[in-house]
Amino acid sequence: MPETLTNTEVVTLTINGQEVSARTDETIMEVAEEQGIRIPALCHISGLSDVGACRLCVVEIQGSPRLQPACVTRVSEGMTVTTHNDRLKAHRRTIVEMLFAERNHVCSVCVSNGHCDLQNLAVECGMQEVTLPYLAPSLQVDASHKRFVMDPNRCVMCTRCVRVCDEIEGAHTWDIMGRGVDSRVITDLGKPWGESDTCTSCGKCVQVCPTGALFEKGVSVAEMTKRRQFLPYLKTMREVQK
Amino acid sequence: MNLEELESTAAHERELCAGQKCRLRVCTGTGCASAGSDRLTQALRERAKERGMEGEVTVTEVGCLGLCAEGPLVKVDATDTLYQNVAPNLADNVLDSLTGEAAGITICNEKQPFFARQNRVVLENAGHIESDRIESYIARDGYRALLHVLAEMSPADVVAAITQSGLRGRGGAGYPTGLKWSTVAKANGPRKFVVCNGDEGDPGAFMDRSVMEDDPHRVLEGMAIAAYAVGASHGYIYVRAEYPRAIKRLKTAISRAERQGLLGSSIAGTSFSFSIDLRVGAGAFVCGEETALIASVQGNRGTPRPRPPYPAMSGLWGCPTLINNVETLGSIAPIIRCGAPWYAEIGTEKSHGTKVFCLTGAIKNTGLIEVPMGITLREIVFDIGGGIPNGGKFKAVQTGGPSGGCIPEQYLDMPVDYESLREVGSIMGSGGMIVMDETSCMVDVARFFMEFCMSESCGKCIPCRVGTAEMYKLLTRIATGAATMNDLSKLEELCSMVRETSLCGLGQSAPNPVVSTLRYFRDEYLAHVQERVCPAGVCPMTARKGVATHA
Amino acid sequence: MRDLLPKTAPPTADKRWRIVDTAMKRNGYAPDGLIETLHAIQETFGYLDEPSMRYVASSLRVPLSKVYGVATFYHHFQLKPQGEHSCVVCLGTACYIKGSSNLLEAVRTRFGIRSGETTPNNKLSLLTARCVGSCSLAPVSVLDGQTLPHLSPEELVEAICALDDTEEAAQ
Amino acid sequence: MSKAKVATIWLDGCSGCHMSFLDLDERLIELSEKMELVYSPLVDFKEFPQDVDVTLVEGSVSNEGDLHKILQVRERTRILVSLGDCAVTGNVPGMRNAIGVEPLFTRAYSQNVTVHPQRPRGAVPALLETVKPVHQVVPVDVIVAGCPPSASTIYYVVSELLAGRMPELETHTRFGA
Repeated sequence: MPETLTNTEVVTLTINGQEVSARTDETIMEVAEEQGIRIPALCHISGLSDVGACRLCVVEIQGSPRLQPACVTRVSEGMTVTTHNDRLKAHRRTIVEMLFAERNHVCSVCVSNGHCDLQNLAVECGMQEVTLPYLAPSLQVDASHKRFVMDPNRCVMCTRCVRVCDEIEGAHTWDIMGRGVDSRVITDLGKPWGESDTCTSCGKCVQVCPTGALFEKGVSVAEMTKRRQFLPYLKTMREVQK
Repeated sequence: MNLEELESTAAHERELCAGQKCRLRVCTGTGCASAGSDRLTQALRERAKERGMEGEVTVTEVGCLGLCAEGPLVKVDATDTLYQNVAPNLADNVLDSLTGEAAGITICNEKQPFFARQNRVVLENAGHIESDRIESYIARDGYRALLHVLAEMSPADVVAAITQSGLRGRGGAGYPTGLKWSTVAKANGPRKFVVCNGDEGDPGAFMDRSVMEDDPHRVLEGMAIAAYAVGASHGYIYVRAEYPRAIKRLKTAISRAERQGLLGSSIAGTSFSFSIDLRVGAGAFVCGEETALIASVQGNRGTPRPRPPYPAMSGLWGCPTLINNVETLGSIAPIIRCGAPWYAEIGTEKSHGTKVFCLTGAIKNTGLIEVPMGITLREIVFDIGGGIPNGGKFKAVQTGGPSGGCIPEQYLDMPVDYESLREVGSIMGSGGMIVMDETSCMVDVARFFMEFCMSESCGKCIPCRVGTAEMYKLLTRIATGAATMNDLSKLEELCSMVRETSLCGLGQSAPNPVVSTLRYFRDEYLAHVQERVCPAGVCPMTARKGVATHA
Repeated sequence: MRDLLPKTAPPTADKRWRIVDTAMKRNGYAPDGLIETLHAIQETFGYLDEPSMRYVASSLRVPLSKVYGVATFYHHFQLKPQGEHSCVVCLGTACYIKGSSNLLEAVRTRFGIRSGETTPNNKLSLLTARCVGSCSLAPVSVLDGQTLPHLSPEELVEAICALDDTEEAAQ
Repeated sequence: MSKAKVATIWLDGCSGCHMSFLDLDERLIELSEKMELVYSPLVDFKEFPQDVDVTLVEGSVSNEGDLHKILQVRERTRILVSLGDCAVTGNVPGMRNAIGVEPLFTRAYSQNVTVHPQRPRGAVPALLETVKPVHQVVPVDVIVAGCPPSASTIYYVVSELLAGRMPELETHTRFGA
């Protein structure tokens, strides 16, 4: 979003039947959070830019024919938002299901088992079984980096790693290659991570990764926990500087 | 160039044409070019020279004459005759016909409905002008609208005229053009841009290609008028790399127009300046989506972003940006020249003007047609198109490409306009119209489009990235006889889910071909699933019998 | 400002790099000229290899991963050298319903290559297009830039064989 | 009141779910007052009986034998329970799906074998092209995720079913843990 939205005003809107006031530079997601309403999300992580890609946070806005992602939609006067109902629940459930069908997620042998955003989302969205055909792509684990491992089988293409590397670390080692269901996260020219000229080994990508796709070497099943404290800290610091 | 100079150029060019004793116009549109019209032109010139007719006969290469099915086409102005199927070895026969009887070549009946039922506005110059010569365009009132606008109209007048004409976006969704222009005109920004979307990616459609190749100046003029109306000083034309000839001709056209002072700084001596850059796409259908197009013009991966903010408020480099497709911009000059009321007269109550369609598939007269909105599908298919060849039976007509749907026989008498098409589950789209007979299997057609959407999905949002792949997998099960009724209901579930949750238009409309075929040809799906039979005999039905797959 | 930064030298002494440099210069060495520059490289050298992508990245000051991301996003860009001859089979709707998949199959049977592949002797590359805009001539293929209309599988194979030496490609 | 007929079967899995079932310990005695175990790898019955009320299925459908079994079991069971991640998702056995049967055989029986490399034939059921969760082969009534599901989860599921209620597990179980 351009920084031209400086004239913020306070507006009143309705979320799930409850009237709340908020500033026009806030997103539906932020306002809902303040109200203690949790909207499921995957690509959204506080402290990084939002891309509105995972579609888990889509909400109904009265008068709008389309569902809108709560993470990038700003509030406006008189808006009436529904964040949870049967239709949204069904959609969210299918989205999580799609992720499980897309790659080879085997929770029981995953380093992030028990500490995984995707696993938690499955519980939160009531996704108990995958009814869609598994796509079962053949994907190679990249363990060439001296400290970290990248397992594309667990990747959900949320691009958190790409954004943290670009926006916070400033290295832009990660990006996306290919397109559609064949797209993958890559480092530099799609070469093994360990050969990267640009990676600073800062590990931020590993910490923001929602699943066991990026993890530290030496951890075993269920041992990888992510430390994300630095993101809210950086976000606050930036706001102070502004 | 001011109006006076423009008129003198036009007069000079018309004189030049009138001075030519015998003008042969050879169609070099895609269809005819592939059928050998380039070699025909060469042969005509060589033979004319050898026969000493050099001074009398002028062979000019022009854009699409329309009836691609019968190419190469040659129009002889002196005798007002159109010849069809003129193979290069028939050059002598054409030259013979100038002095005597036409023997050995077939005259194309220009009174037939294919020509008579059309109403050419955007394509008015195709087949008449030489696209590489700006004079040729000027002689047919080219750039007159631009100079008129600059001299007589305020930007607000122009927006008002376009609004009054009722023109709607010809790229697909049919958003009112005047409304879009006025939004950009009102938007605040340090700079504004006009972008011409020439990323015609629908498989089975080549209207924009034809306009860009045959009449490139029309697009430039439309862009300049748009820029004046919204207050932009720079524009981009985004053309797909698959159209090398369009790229070449647009490049030539831009430099010619700049040299004549019809583009660049201080156009026609006014304070209005407008320059155009060409950007070549690189093979991504999704770049037809506005925000993806913007990303691509800026040198990025062509992935869309959520809207709002709309490009009209925040587009290229965050500036207000007007994006219109080729055909929309191609309609601007005639609207200004002939007046908005004239244009608004054509068509139906909500869909005004004409629409170019690319008529292909199981139909006799394949080719490019321009018809008034509101014409019925039956008129297009059976009168203009000449019906199904080889005694075949009409089954469906597919409009709107991968975002559209298949329309069955029962709706043939429906008027072709934005609303009616939407009502029956299809869309106008960019104008592809593919006729299918009984030899086409609707499951196979749906699977074809899903494969297209799957491989053209950018991969950013989950519903489109995974949903298209899953739907394709389910359709493949159906097409190979491996599906259960469960798969069919799963497919329907996915259709509505992907439609409702996808980020951009590609995903939101990807289920359309499946939904429309399920709606009108459900029995074909059932035959595949329950009886393991493909009624049209297209699908392979290779699955192992007796293996139960429940989900 | 950009002009003050040190310029990177082209990967090789090949004079043709000037064409690429011109393309970058035309866009003022701005990062948004990336796609145009990649076009220039592909037109000049036939495909995009690693040294050329590195060169573009450092000249335009675009991250390496972004260059690779863009190069692989667009189907037009090739990261491997192409064969001497190219055969593009159109898979547009009009071509598809008139049997263009049989054309692909015929080329695969005869020359042993699938879409995106090149014969081991580098004679022939097989590609597919989403629509070459010649729908009225369906099914079509583009052989070395020439559009062949109303093709049967046999005619296509014959046309390919008629190109010099591709016969060996089948062996 | 007659006891409910309960069966358990073991398809492609590690038997961990059955171990977890045994972890019910003394609660098994309590359950056995309401149910009779009519077929299970834990007891010695050869033929899967008709009219079973509840069958707990461990493991995924991996080979022709599994396929044959699950079709028969479904036919003879009123309430079919997918027990554990292998049955629910394919889990570890499903990891071969990304590889394909042929390369898998080559790796397992040729490349990794130094003495007398040979393919198994005949004696064991042929592998299916892909490993499938049970519900992708036959309809399943209750899904119990977990690797393995805890003893108390199994206790809850079985006792609810014996009481004539459908267990509500939506937010109680998860894959993996």
